[in-house]
Amino acid sequence: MIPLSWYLLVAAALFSIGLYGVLARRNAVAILMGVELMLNAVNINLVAFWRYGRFPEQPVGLAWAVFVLTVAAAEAAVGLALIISIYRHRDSVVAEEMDTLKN
Amino acid sequence: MIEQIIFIVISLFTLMMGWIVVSNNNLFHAALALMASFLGVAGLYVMLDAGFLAMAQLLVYIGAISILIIFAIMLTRRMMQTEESPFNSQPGLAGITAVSVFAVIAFIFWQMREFWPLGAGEGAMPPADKSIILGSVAKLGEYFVSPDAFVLPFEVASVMLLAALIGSIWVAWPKTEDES
Amino acid sequence: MSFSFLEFLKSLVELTTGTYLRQVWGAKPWVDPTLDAIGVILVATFGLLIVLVLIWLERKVIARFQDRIGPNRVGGKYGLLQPVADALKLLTKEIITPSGADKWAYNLAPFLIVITALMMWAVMPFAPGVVGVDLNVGLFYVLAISSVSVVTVLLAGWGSNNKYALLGAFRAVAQMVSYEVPMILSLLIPIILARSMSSVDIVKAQTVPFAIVVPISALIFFISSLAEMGRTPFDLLEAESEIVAGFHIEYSGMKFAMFMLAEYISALFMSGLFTTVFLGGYRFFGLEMIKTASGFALGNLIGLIAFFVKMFVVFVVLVWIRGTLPRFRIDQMMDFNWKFLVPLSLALILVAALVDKALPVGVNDWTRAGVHLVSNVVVGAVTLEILRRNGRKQRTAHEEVRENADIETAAAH
Amino acid sequence: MISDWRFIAFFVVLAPLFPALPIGINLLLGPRKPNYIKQQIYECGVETVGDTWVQFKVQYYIYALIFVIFDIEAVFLFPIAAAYGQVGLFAVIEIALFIIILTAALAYAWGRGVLEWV
Repeated sequence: MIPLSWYLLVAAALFSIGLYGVLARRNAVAILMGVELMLNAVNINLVAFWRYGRFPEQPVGLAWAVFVLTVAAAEAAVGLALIISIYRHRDSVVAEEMDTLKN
Repeated sequence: MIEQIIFIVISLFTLMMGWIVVSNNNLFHAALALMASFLGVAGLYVMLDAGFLAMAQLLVYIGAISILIIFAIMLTRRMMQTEESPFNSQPGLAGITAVSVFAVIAFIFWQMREFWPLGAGEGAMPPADKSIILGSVAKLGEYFVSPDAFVLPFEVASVMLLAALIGSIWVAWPKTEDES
Repeated sequence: MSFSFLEFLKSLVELTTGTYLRQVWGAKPWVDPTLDAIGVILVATFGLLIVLVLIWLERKVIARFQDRIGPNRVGGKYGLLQPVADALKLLTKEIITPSGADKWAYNLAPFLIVITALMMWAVMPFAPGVVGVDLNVGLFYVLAISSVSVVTVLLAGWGSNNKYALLGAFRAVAQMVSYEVPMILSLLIPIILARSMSSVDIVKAQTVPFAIVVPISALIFFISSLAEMGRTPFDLLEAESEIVAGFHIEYSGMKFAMFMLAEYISALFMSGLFTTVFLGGYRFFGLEMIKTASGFALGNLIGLIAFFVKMFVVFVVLVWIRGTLPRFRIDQMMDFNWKFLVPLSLALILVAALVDKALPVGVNDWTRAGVHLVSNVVVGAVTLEILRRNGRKQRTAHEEVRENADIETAAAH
Repeated sequence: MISDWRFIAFFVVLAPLFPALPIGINLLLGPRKPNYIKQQIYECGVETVGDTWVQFKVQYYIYALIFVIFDIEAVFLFPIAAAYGQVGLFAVIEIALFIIILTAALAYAWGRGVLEWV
C-alpha cells in the first residue's frame, strides 16, 4: 500500500541528486551522468502518474517515458561526442576550462 | 507491508547509488553506480506495473547508454586522474540549490497532503485488471502508429535519432585533411 | 485435498506438480511465493548442472570431428565423469587477485555474468505449462538481460588491470553490441507473426515452424547469436593467438570457471531460444497435446523430450560449426555485420510487415506461411544477386590492379 | 504489482547464491598464499609497461553509438510488433518510414567510412 507521493518524493530526491551532480562536478562526463539521473527521475514521475491516474488503460505516461528515453539516448550520444571532440582539441574534460567564448 | 519494505529498499538503493554517481572521485566507479541506480529505477518501474519500460530501461540505459559513457571515459584519458577533487569551484552553492529544490517539492507535497496522502497505507495504488496491465504494451504499440495519438512524435523521434547519429559522427570522427 | 505420494509421482511425470501442490495446499498467501522460489531454484540448478553434460558433449563431439577419441579415462570408457573431475580440480585451485586490480569490478564480474546467464532461462518454455514465468514481454526480457551481460564483460576487462584483458573486453563489447542489432531485428519478425512477445505465445503460434516461414530471418538470428555468445567463427573476444585469452585472462580458480560456466549456459540458452522461436519449441506434430483415456496428460512429457532433442541438436550444430570453421578477422566480422546482416534484416522486417498486412484477415496458417516463404526466398535471391555483382566488381578491380603491377614489374625488368 | 514479476524478483534475490556457492567452496578448499610475483599481471613474459588504462580509439565509440540508435528503434518497434494484429494498413507506412529514416542513418555512417575497421 504505497501512496503516490512516495514515488514522487523518491523521484524528487533523485532529481535533486542529479541536479547537484550537474552543478557541482568538474568533469563533463560526470555532468552528463547527472543529467541522466534527472531524466530518470522525470520518467519515474511519468510512470507513477500513469499507474495512479484514472485511466491505466491508456498508457500515455508510458509513451512519454519512452520518448524521454529516446531524448536521453540522443543527448548522451551527442554530448559524449562533443566531449570527445573537445578533449581531442583542447586536451581537457573539465567543464570550467571550456571558456573560449568568455570575454 | 512487504511491498512497502521492498519499495523502501529499492528507493534507498537507487538514491545511494545516485549519490555515489555525483560524489565519487573515480569516474569508472561513478559509471558503475549509475548503472546500479538505473537498475533501481527499473525495479521501481516493475513495482509500478510497467514491466516493458523496466526492460527498456535495462536495454537502453544499462545496455547502451552506460556503455557509451564508459567508452567515452576510455577515450578521454585525462579523466582517469583521481587525485584532484571531483568538484568544481562551487559545490556549496550547488548543494544549497539542490537541497532547496528538494525542499520546495517536499513542501508542496506537505501542502497537498489532503489530495495526495503521505502516510503508509493511505492512497494505495488503484486496482487495475491484470488484462489492462498486460495489454498496456500492445496498447503502447498501437499508440505509436495511431494517427490520433503518437504517430507524429514517433516519426519525429526517428528523425531526431538520425540527426543525433549524424551530429555525433560529424563531431567525434577525426576530420581528414580535405574536410577541415 | 490431502497429499498422496502416488498422485504426487503422477504429477511429476505429467509435469503438473505445481498445479497439484497448489491443490493440496489450498489458497493460502504463502503458496504462490513458495512455488515461485522452488521454481527459481529448479531452473537455476538445471542451468548449472546441465553444463557438466554440455562440456562432456562438446569435448566428445569436437574430438570426433578432429579424429580423436576425446575424454576416455575418468568415469568409464566414455569419460563421463571428466567434467566432474575438471570441476573438482578448479575447486582446489588458488584464487589469485592481480595487483592493482579494481576490487569492485574484478569481484563483481564473475557473479554478474553467471546471474545474467541463469536469469535468461526464466522465460524458456520447456513443455506445455512448464515455464518459469510467462512474461508478456518475454523476448524483450531476454534481450534486456543479455544486454546486461555485455556490461559484465567490460567490468571484467577493466577490473583486471591488464592491457590484454581491457583490449579483449573492448573488442568483445564492440562485437557483442554490433551483433545485438541484427539479433534484435530478426527477433521482431516472429513477434510480428505471432503478435505477441511472450515466448509461450510464440510457441503456440507456430503451427508451421517459423524456420520454414521465414528461413532467412532464422539464419540471421542463428549467426548473430553465435557472435553474441562469442563462439567460433566469432570467437575474437578470446582469440588465444591474438590477445591471449581476452577479458578473463587474469581470473583463476572458480572465478575463471564462472566465465566458462556462463558461456556454456548461454550457448545452450541460445540453442533453446532458437528452438523456441524458430523451430516450434516443444511442439511435435500435435503429440504434445495428447491425453490418455484416463485423463493423464502424457503429451507434456513428449513435449519436454521434443524440446530437449531439438535444443541439443542445435547445440551440436554449434559444436559442428566450431569444429569446421576458422576464425574471422575483426574487420571482416564488423563488415559482415554492419554492411550485410543489418541492412538485410531491416529489409526483411519491411517485407514481413508488408506481406503480413497485405494478406486478408482470417487466411489460414499454411497459406500465410507459404506467402511469407515466397517473399523470403525472393529477398534471398535479390540479396544473392547483389552479392554476386559486388563480388564480381571487386574481383575485376583486384585483377586489374594485379595486371598493372605485373606490367610494371615486367617493364622494370 | 502484478504477480508475474514476483518470479523475476525471486530470481534476482536467489541467483547470486549459485555463483557464490562454488566460489565460497573454492575459497575454503584452495590454498591462499599470495606473493608479489604471483600477483603480477600478465604481459608476454615481460613486466607490464606503463598504465593499463590506455587511451582507445574513437572507433569503439562509433559502434556503440550506432547500437544505441538501433536499440531505441527496438524499444519502439517491439510494442508495435506485439500489437500488429490491431493496427491498420496505415501502420505499415509509418513503420516503413521509421525504418527508412534509420537506414539513412546507417547509410550515412557507411558513406562516411566510419564502419571500416582500421
